[in-house]
Amino acid sequence: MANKLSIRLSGTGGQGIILGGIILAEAAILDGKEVVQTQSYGPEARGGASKAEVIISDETIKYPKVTTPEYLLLMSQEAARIYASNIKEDGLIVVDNSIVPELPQVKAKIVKVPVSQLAREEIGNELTANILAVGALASAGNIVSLESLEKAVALRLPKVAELNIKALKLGWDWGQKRD
Amino acid sequence: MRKAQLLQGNQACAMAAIDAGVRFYAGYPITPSTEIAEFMAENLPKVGGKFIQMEDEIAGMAAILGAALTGVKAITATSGPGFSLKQENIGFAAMTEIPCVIVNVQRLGPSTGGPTAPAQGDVMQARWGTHGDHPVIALSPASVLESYDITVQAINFSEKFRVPVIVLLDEVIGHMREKVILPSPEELTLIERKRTNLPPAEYKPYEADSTRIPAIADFGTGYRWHVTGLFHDENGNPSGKADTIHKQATRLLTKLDPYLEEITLYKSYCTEDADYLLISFGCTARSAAEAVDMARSKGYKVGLLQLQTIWPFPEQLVKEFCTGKKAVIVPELNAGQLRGEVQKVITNQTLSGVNKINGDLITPEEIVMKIKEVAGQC
Amino acid sequence: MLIDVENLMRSHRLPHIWCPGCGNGIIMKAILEGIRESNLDLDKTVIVSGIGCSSRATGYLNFDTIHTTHGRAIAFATGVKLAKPELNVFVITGDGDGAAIGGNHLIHAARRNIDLNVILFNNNIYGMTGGQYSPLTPHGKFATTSPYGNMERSFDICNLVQAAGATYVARGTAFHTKMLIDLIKNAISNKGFSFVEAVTMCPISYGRRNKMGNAPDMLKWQRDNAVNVKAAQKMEPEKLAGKIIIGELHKETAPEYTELYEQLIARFRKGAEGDGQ
Amino acid sequence: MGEVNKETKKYTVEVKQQWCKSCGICYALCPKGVLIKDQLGKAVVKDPALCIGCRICEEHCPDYCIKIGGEEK
Repeated sequence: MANKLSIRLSGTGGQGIILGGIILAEAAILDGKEVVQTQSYGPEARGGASKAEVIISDETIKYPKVTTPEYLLLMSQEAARIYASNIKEDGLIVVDNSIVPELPQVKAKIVKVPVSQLAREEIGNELTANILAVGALASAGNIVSLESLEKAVALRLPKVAELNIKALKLGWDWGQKRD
Repeated sequence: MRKAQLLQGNQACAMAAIDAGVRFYAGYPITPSTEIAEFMAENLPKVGGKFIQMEDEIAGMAAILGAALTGVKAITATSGPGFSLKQENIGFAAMTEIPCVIVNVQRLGPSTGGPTAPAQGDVMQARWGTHGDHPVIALSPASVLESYDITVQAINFSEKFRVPVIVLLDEVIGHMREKVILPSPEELTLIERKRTNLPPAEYKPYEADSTRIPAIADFGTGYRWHVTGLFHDENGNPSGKADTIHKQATRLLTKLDPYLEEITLYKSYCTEDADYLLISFGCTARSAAEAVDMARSKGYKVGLLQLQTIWPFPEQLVKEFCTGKKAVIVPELNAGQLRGEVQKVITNQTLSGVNKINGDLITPEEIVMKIKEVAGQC
Repeated sequence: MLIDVENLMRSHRLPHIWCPGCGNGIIMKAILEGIRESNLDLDKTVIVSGIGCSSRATGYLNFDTIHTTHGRAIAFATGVKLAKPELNVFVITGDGDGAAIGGNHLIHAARRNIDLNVILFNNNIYGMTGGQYSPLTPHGKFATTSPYGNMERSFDICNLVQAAGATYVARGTAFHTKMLIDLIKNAISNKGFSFVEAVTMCPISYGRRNKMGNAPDMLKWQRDNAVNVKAAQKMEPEKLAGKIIIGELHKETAPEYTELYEQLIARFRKGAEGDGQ
Repeated sequence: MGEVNKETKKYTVEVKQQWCKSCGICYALCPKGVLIKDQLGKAVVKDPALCIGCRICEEHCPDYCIKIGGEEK
C-alpha cells in the first residue's frame, strides 16, 4: 500500500471542520492524488462533536473509512477526549492549544498551534480558524501542497478567498515550526 | 470527460439523472437521501425540468408516475421508511409498466432505525416490498463514480424495459465524497422508451411484440388510453378473466428474461486463481476488496465478485464464479439477505457470511478473519 | 348510445359496473357535459381517479385516464399537471378515497393552488367494499362498521378544502344536474385548484341500511333538502341542520403553482440568454 | 301513439332497455307518466305524446338509457 495517508479532523459543530476536510481533499485532487472524504452526520454534525476524515493515496482507495489515522486535528477539548488516543504511534497531532489546554499522553508527535487565537487576533475573524488549522496540519504533515490548498480555498470560498488564504498561509507557517 | 472533482455519492446520482435526461423529480426529504432532492430542487429548473416536494413519500412516488406518463423521465429518492411507504405505487408502476427510477439510500432498519447509520438491509424489500409477483430491477453502486454510472444505467433500463428500477445506494456511498472523473453528458449512451408509431385507432397500449415490451404513447398526444392497476387486457381495459390475467401476469414475469445478460452488471477482482470467493455489493464490497489485498499478502488466494445488479439476481453469473472455489463468503450489512440468494444457486461450496447490523461498517480485518477461519476448515 | 356525450365515453364498455340507482352515472355524465360545453381539447385532457366506486369512472371516459392507487389520484394528477401544464387535468374521487386515505393530498394540492379540477363523489359510504362508514358518513348513521350508529362526526369537506387554500369550491347534487354542470364548467374555467363536491347516492349500501328508500327516493331527498348557498346565507343556522348547501361556496384569485414554476424556468432561460451575449 | 295536441311541441322518447338496470328513477321522476315500468322494473314508454320535454328522466338516468328527441324550440 504505497503512500496512503489517513487524516481525521475533529472539533465542534459550527467550526467548519467538514469544510476543512473537503478543502483538504480537493487540494489532494489538485496534487493528482486519489481521495475519499467521509464525515459524521446527524445531530453530531449540528452541535457537539464534529468529525471529518480524509484518505489520500496514489492508488484507488478501497475501504473508505479511517480507523486509526496518521494525522489528527483536534479543535475542541471534547474532540481531544474522544479522539486523541486513537492515533498511529508515529502519527502527528495538530492541536488548537488556545482552546484545548489538556491532552492525554500519546506517543504521536504533537504540534501546538493557537489556531482560534491566531484567527481572531491575527486574521481578525475567528471563522477562518478551520482553514488556518488545515494549513497548519497540511504543512506539519507534508500532506498536500500549499499551492493546491490555495486553489481549493479559492474554489470553495470565492467570496472570502483573500482572508482565508491569509489564514491558510499563517497556519502553514506555524505548521513549519518545529519545537 | 469532465475535470477531476470531489463529489458526493448522492450528488453524483442526482447529476447522472439530469445528464441522462431526467426532467422531473418528486419526493419527500429523508436522511440519508436528502442531498439528492436538494440538488434536484436547485438544478432541474435550470434545464427546464420540474422539482416538487410532495406532502409525503407516497405522493412523491405517485407524482413521478403521473409525470412519466406524459413522456418525461422521472425519478424519486428516499430511504428505508420512505421506501416502505412507496411500495404500493412501485407495484402500480410494475403492473402498469411506467418507466421510473427510485433511489433508496439504505439506512439501518427496521423502522426509524438508524437514520445516519450505514446498512444494506433493503435487499429483499427491493425485490419483494410490494405485494404480488412482479418484475423489478435493482442496482447497487459501490463508489461515487458507480453512483453516477449506475444511475444512468437505471434510467436506461427503466426506459427500455418499462419497469421500476431501484438504485440501492447506501449511507456510506451516498454521503462520502470521492475523487471522480465523470463523463460529459454528450458521451453517455441514452435509451428512450419505445413510443408507438401506430395511429390512435389502431393502438393497443398493452400489446407486446416479440420484445415483450409494449410501445407507449405519451399522454396528451391523442391516444386517449387507460392506465389501471387492475389486471387488464391488451387494450388496457380491466379484466377479471383468468385467461386474461394469466396472459398479462406471464408476460410481466418473463419480460426481463431475454435481457438478463444485458441487465447483469458486476465487477470482479483477483478471482481467476482464487480458492476463496467473496461476493458483496455496495459499501461492503469496498471492505471486501481491501480484505482481498490483505488476505493475499498473507498468502490466501481470495477474489471478489462485486454485484452491481442485485435483482434480477444474477444466478448464472454467481454459479460461474463459484465454480471451482473451495468456499464462498458473503459480507453484507444485513443478517444474510444476499447470502440466501447465493445459497439457492451454489452446489457444493461451503457458504458463510460476514454480517453486521449495528450501524458500523464491516472492516476488512473482520473479513480477513472469516477467510482464515474458513480456510482452516477447508 | 343515447346521450350527447357519446364520443367522450368508451361506450363499448357500457353498461358500467355501478349498481342500479347509483348516482355516479349521473355525475359522470355531468362532468362530460361540463367538459363538452367548455370546449376543452379532448386530446389534451387527462382524468385521474383513485380506488372506490366513483374511481371506476376513468375506465369509461374516452381520454387519457389513470385509475391509480387508493387515495393517491391527486398526487398522480399533480405529477401529470406539473410535467405538462398545458394539459387539462381532472380528478375523480370519492368520500373515502378523497377525504380519508387521500385527505392529505387534497389539502396540499389545495394549498399549492395547482390547476386541477377535483370532483369528489360523496355517497356518504364506502360502496366498493360493501358499506363501511366514511369520514362523510353523518353521525348516527348505520354502516357495516358502525352497526350501532356512527359514533364519529363527519366533516364538511368543502370547508376543509377552502381553508386549505382552494380558489374554487362548490357543492352540487345528482338531482340538480344543470347546476352541477355549471359548477363543473366554472371549476374548469378557474385557473387554480378547483373542488366540486357532488352529492350522489348509494341506495344499496347506504340508503337501504339507513331507511332512505330507493334511488328515486334518495334523489327526491336531495331535491327537498338542498338549500342554495344564497338562500342559506339568510337562514338561521338551526334551520340548516341536516340540509345540503349547494352552489358556489368560495371563489378567489391566487397565483397558480405550475405557472409560478414556469416563471422560474423562464428566469433561468433568460439568464442563459443573457450569459450568451 | 296517442293523439298529439297541435298546440304543444312533439317529442320522441327512446329507451335502450339492454342498459336499463330497473332503478326506477325515470318513471318516478317523470311528471307526466310518459314512462312506466315493465314486469322486470325496466323503463318502457307508455305515451310519448304526453312528454313535455323536461328531460328530467334523461338527465337522471344513471345508465344513459333514455334519449328525448323531437322538435327543437
